[in-house]
Amino acid sequence: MHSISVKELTLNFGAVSVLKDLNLDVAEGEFIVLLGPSGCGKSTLLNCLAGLLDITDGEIWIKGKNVTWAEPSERGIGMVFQSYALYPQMTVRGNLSFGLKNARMPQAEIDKRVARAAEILQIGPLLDRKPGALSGGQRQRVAIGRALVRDVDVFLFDEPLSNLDAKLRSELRVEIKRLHSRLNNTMVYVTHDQIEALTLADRIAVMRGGIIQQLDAPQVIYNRPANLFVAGFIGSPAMNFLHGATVDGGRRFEAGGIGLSLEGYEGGAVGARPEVVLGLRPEHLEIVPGAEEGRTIPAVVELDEPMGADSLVWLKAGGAQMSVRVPVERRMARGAAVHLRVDMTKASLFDAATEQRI
Amino acid sequence: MHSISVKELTLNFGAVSVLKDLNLDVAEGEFIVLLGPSGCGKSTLLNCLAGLLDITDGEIWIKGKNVTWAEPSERGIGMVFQSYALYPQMTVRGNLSFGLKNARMPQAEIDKRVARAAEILQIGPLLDRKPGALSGGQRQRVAIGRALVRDVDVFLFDEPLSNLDAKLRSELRVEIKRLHSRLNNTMVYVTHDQIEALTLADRIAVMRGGIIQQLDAPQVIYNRPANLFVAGFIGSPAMNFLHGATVDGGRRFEAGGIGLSLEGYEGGAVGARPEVVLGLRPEHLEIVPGAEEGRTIPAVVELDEPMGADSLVWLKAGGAQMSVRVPVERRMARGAAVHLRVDMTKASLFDAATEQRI
Amino acid sequence: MLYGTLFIVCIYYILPLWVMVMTSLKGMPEIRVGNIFAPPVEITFEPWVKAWSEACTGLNCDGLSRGFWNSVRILVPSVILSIAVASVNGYALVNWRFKGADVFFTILIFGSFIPYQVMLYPIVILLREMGIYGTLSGLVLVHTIFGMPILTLLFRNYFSSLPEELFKAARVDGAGFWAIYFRIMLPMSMPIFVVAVILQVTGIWNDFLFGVVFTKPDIYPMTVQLNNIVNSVQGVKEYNVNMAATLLTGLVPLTIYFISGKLFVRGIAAGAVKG
Amino acid sequence: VDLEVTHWWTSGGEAAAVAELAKAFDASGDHWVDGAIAGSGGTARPIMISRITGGDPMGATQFNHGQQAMELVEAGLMLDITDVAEANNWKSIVNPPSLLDACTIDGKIYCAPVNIHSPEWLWISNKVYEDLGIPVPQNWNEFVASAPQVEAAGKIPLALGGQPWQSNLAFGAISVAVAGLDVWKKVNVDKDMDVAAGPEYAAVFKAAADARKLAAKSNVQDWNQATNLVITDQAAAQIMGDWAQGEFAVAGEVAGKDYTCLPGLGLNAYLSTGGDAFYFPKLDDPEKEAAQKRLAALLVAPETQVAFNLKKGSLPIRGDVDLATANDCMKKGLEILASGNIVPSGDMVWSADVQKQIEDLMVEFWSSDMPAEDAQAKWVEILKSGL
Amino acid sequence: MADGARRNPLFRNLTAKLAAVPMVLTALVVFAGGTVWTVVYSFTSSKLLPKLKWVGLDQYERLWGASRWLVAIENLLIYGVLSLVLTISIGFMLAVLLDQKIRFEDTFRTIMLYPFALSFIVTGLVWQWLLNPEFGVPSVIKAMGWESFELDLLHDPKIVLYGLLVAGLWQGTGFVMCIMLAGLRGIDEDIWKACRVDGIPRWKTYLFVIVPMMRPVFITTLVIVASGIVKLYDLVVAQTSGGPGNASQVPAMYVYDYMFQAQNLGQGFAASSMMLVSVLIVLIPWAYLEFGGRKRG
Ligand SMILES: Nc1ncnc2c1ncn2[C@@H]1O[C@H](COP(=O)(O)OP(=O)(O)OP(=O)(O)O)[C@@H](O)[C@H]1O
Ligand SMILES: Nc1ncnc2c1ncn2[C@@H]1O[C@H](COP(=O)(O)OP(=O)(O)OP(=O)(O)O)[C@@H](O)[C@H]1O
Ligand SMILES: [Mg+2]
Ligand SMILES: [Mg+2]
Repeated sequence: MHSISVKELTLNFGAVSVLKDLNLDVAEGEFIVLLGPSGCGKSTLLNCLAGLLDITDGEIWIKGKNVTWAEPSERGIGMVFQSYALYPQMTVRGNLSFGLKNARMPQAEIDKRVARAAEILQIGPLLDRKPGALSGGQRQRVAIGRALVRDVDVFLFDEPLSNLDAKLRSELRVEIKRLHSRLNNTMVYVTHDQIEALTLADRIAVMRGGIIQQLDAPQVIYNRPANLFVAGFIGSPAMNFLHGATVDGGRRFEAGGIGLSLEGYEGGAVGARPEVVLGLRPEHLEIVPGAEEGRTIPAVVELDEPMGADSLVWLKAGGAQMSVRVPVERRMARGAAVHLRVDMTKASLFDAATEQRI
Repeated sequence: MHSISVKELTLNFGAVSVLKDLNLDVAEGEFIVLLGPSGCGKSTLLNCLAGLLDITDGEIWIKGKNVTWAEPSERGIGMVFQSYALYPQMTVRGNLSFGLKNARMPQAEIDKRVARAAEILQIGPLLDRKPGALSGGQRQRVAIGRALVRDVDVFLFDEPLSNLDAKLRSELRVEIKRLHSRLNNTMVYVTHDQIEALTLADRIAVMRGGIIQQLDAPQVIYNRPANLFVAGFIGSPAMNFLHGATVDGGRRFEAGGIGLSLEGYEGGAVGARPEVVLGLRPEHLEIVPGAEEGRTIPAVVELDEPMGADSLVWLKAGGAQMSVRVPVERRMARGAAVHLRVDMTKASLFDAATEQRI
Repeated sequence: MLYGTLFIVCIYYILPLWVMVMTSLKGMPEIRVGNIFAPPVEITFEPWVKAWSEACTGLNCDGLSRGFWNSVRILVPSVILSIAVASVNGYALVNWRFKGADVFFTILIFGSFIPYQVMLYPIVILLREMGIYGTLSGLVLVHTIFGMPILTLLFRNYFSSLPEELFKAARVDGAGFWAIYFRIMLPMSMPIFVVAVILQVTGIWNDFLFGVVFTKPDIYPMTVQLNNIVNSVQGVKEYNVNMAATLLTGLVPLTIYFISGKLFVRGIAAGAVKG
Repeated sequence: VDLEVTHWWTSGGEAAAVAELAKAFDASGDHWVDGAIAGSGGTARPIMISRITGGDPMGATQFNHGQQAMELVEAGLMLDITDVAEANNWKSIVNPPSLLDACTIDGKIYCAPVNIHSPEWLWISNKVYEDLGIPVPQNWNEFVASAPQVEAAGKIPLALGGQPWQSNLAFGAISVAVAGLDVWKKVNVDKDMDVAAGPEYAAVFKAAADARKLAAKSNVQDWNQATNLVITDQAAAQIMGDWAQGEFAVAGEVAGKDYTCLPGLGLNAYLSTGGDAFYFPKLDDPEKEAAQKRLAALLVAPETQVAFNLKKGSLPIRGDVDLATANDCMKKGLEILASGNIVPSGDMVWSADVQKQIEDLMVEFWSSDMPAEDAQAKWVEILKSGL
Repeated sequence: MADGARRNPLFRNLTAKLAAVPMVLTALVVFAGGTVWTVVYSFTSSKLLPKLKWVGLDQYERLWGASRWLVAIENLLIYGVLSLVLTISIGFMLAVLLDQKIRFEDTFRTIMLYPFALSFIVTGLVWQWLLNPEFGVPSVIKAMGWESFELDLLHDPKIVLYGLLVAGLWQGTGFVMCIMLAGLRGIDEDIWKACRVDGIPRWKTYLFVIVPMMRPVFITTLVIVASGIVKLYDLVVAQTSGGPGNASQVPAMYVYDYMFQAQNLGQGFAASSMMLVSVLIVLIPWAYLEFGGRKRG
């Protein structure tokens, strides 16, 4: 039994179709991240799951029950919002217990649940403060607590960390991950931050224009993106793209005077194609002093960006701009002519027309 | 002659002192980044430089002229804001030429300058659009252009990229760096994003509570932070801290049953101190299977966060939580007992009381 | 259900207008016998004509027509001046804060609560000393003064919701007080100007007290004429003429509301609620 | 010369009367700029005073003469028209002389009286009584006695408008009628407070309390609406000044036939003689000043007096004019006037402040069930405060 | 060399200060000056013209002894409380109704708002007429068969205040509704969602979550409505003239009558000074909440 099962979901806002025949199955206890550019329909999908939007067509099943037309509170879900959406005039305790009181739960049970949530989230000392007197991170924890006390099977998060600063974000990321491994319930998590997606997810659903482009484990998404969009979207700094053609029956890639052997490329039968895109991640390139036939690309250093732990070197190669990640100690002089060694086993190759991975 | 020279600057808002006796000299053509947590006074300092705030005490010199009481427009500065601050009712061209028109510059000269700025920033085709019809990145470029046309010696940036998404941010970052190397004028750049600071700056001024904590080149700030605050603030994931003591006349560090030889530590004379903090960056730790006397710390794996290019492993070690950066291929099982090898040449040691680097 | 409630509520709001319109179209005999809610059996525009150009007050039998043009002559400069002054105030208060500005603003806000009757006498003295008592400019000044508190508040709230960085950018660009006001702030403030215009047009057009105290008969505004017509009972009350006169008087503000109600709400959201 | 004249005469009969003045003034080559302010003196007076003190005076303005304008005169804002009065020999022609006295301050004359008003009239609809088949009452007591029958017939015995001054007027009329002239004078002229608190006035308040019951069902506001109730025979009677006559006239009713008027409520044939007068604020323009004086002379001139007072239904301020065309009621008034049975009006003996307070008291009295004794006690308090 | 020299702070941003002169003058001369003038003369025995003849607190003693003033104050309190509560609650409820994503929202809103365009004079006249028992709404109800219906809102001293209220609400609720609507629209969408997920019924969400969140809007509205109530004059004059009897007197009428009709400026000024005090009572808590609160935040 799937924890969540979305079948042929379509959602239109008036004439605009935001989600189109979307299918998604989430296993029990799985952590799914919805990732995609702004406006791609992530929040919309989450709201459909929560029952906050009436869908146009399709079905939604949660825990084996068709909840397509059930009220949000009946779906066994808890939801955490980007803006926290705490009730400002209630104390933290009030925020946590408001929903339970409303469900006429006995006070003793409420107290127990609030205490448990407070303990899990370490917000015990804050219980009698109002949200206005909390820091961003604390507020977000309370927001999570509100979902927690409801003892639901499915947690829905809509960019819960976007409003926090980088430091807090990375801390809370770890906390959410820990929460998941402790509670082990199903989580659907919307973000446009790929670090969050990569670190948290069991599987990532990369969306664009209301359509799931790829649904897979983070490493697969990162290393074997299914199409050009996913490849370009995931990874920072972004993947380098070289536009060219495969020749020699698919054994070589050629572009603007560059020739690379495709030996070791783990894709399927490549074949000769007139228009392909070769994608190379910055960390899969290595700067070497001398050319190696079929394995290196000549390049000229343009800029060098030290980023603390490592450094990003920007180069001009084969008419395109490329970036390479190097250890921070290695400083490159501007204008230096170097060669980039390509690790073809980790490269991605796409058909320029269909944009699909070959 | 310094390009900018701030002398004993004090600024109070009513009773609150936001900047305290601040001194800062910026060399001709230097790229200074002001970095610090929210509310530390970065924007305030920048506004003082621009003349948008009347300072309480002190002097500001720009290009050898005392401009403490000069109007913003008379200071030879250009400023770029986080929210772009484009005039919504004017076209891009209007935005660029507004300041010049105010200065009653001849139309021909205005046209020339606008054309040049448009060429540098590649916004030629946008000149007749209004800001509403531009994307975030384009708007930011126009905002830069507005400073550019004024042909000033000093550029002031207040978090110019904060409102952009990660991808655009890294692109524009590179562009700004290129702009700087092309124009070679002085730039003061406020940010709270350390990647921006580390990649762009010639020197970084790390601020806290209106006081500059450390002013130095990025690599120095990163590798040899002057105090605990700087150490903790710079670096993501953050530096690991172990609280302990130096013994043996400063030859060993001990904390919660861990003993590490301080041999190779590049600080000065350490001496025996009862309370010190040892700071170790995640990328300067290495996970090794076996213990090595005086060089490793025993640890237990808690969590493993793959982040695409590499992976962050969170461990419990010496009673503290530590993180180590490892290649993404290396997955660690939860609960595994490992050892962390410390590279003492890259470690930082602080006095727990004064918080200063030893 | 929802619409039902709304519908009933709307009846409450519409009813007076309905009655006014219906009555103004009836002849006196029909009014005496008939139901006030019933539409006229025989539509007559005579009451309107009478109200507009024939109704008498004392010796003047030119109805509201004269008052209408007087009202326009009062309205236009008053609205323009009061809004101009208040918007500059709001702008100065938000962007060019100077010492004591808050004190003046507080006094101003306090002023908006003072019953007008209280201020009548001091103002008479003030205008007398300025030598503009009884003139159009005197009345315009009075409207400007009494419009100032609420409008200044409105503009202040609005301008403070505009990004401060725009103002800073303009200063770096070398624009001065007026340049920023005219070139940057004004073009961005349409919603709040709409609200201000609507409020002032309504307020000034409907004003009776100032109009009657600070002017003289040849520049009496329409409301004074309305009062005269309605209160000059000659035998039986001519309800139809009164209603027609009332409607005629309300026509200008009503039209403005019907046309720009939507902008009004938007402007209120931008100016009144934030703050 | 254009001269703006402000007044509050806007009802049908009043407006017609003003038209006579304007016609006469225009005939002399000047121009009457009408500045009517509808409502009542209460609405109009503040406006007039504001304009005079505000330095934008009109050419002439109506006031009830008496203490109302005194301070304006003292402040030097009013034109001294003694020369006009002397030239036209007002001293000898204005009757009763008290009218001119009210215009005189420090021996100088500042206003031109135009009419005499007496508020102490009871107006009765004959038809109501014809329908009932009983004789029309000839005095207040008879009227009170007939009231139950009127009420039984579903009519309102006494029509009374809701405006405060009407309550006050009704009380004033009742007090002169019930208490009699001597008592009235003792209190109001000699300011004898013991009499005010004494039994004579207790009777007055008692009568007022009776009247209150009779007026309970009347719920109109304006005085002429109340008059209209009598005209249309919905009410049996109304206590109102002689100006009510104008309304009857406009409605085409004939005194004696359609309605009956009882001066002094039919009890004491005394009338208090208030009235309207015109004051002339000082203007800097000598030409205007001349016009003001022309107007002053004109207002008292016999032709104007006749034309004006006939239309307005008030009495002329000079005894030497021929009011042959006057109707039944007006003649009654003239007779009383000629016989000298007059009392000064409240405006002349008490300050506006005291009158306003009495008015407030009366409003309260007429609209509540305040016992007569309490009302009397409060009334005495107010009078004392004005000593 | 002016360079770097500190200029006289008085002349910094001189234009801005010049531009604020009208405001400063208005605040100081008209509002502050006028108020002080009024208060000062309330201690004199000024009659028709203001004169500095001191009488101490006499005017105030007389004021508080006048039954008409007491009635006026009581009326203002009753009317004020009712009107505040009803205007705000009805305005809020209408805003809630309009906030349900209904069709023709613009039309409904315009209908509710248009009375605001009319003057109180007009409002008073129309409702005077509509409430007339002989041919107004009551008579229609009677004609429709409810024979025993007797409601004379304007001539029964006990209920005349409700007659005023009906008219006052008609005129003012639309505007309040607009402010409330704007306030509702400013509430974070996510709060609604959070409540739905928590299973809170809509009415409870409004009552326990939204209303508390709209506190600033309520306070603004409260102040606007309250200031209108203190000034209440035109409506009463047009609709009831304070009657029947003194049943619908309000303080502003007392001030006006005594200043101009009774020609007792001192008394009028004393009454207006008392009104100013009541304004202060309304204003000071507001100023505290609005400005004191902001500094902390
Ligand atoms: N109520 C609505 N009416 C009409 N269109 C809407 C509505 N809500 C969302 N949309 C549109 O639906 C699309 C998807 O919106 P959604 O909020 O799901 O995006 P998202 O992926 O969550 O983006 P973000 O990262 O910015 O939150 C957008 O194009 C948006 O403009
Ligand atoms: N106009 C003002 N009045 C009073 N205090 C102010 C004002 N402006 C700023 N401050 C205070 O001054 C301090 C510094 O503010 P500043 O804007 O310089 O911070 P910042 O470093 O730019 O922060 P951020 O990263 O959030 O932009 C803050 O504590 C702030 O609260
Ligand atoms: Mg979203
Ligand atoms: Mg800042």
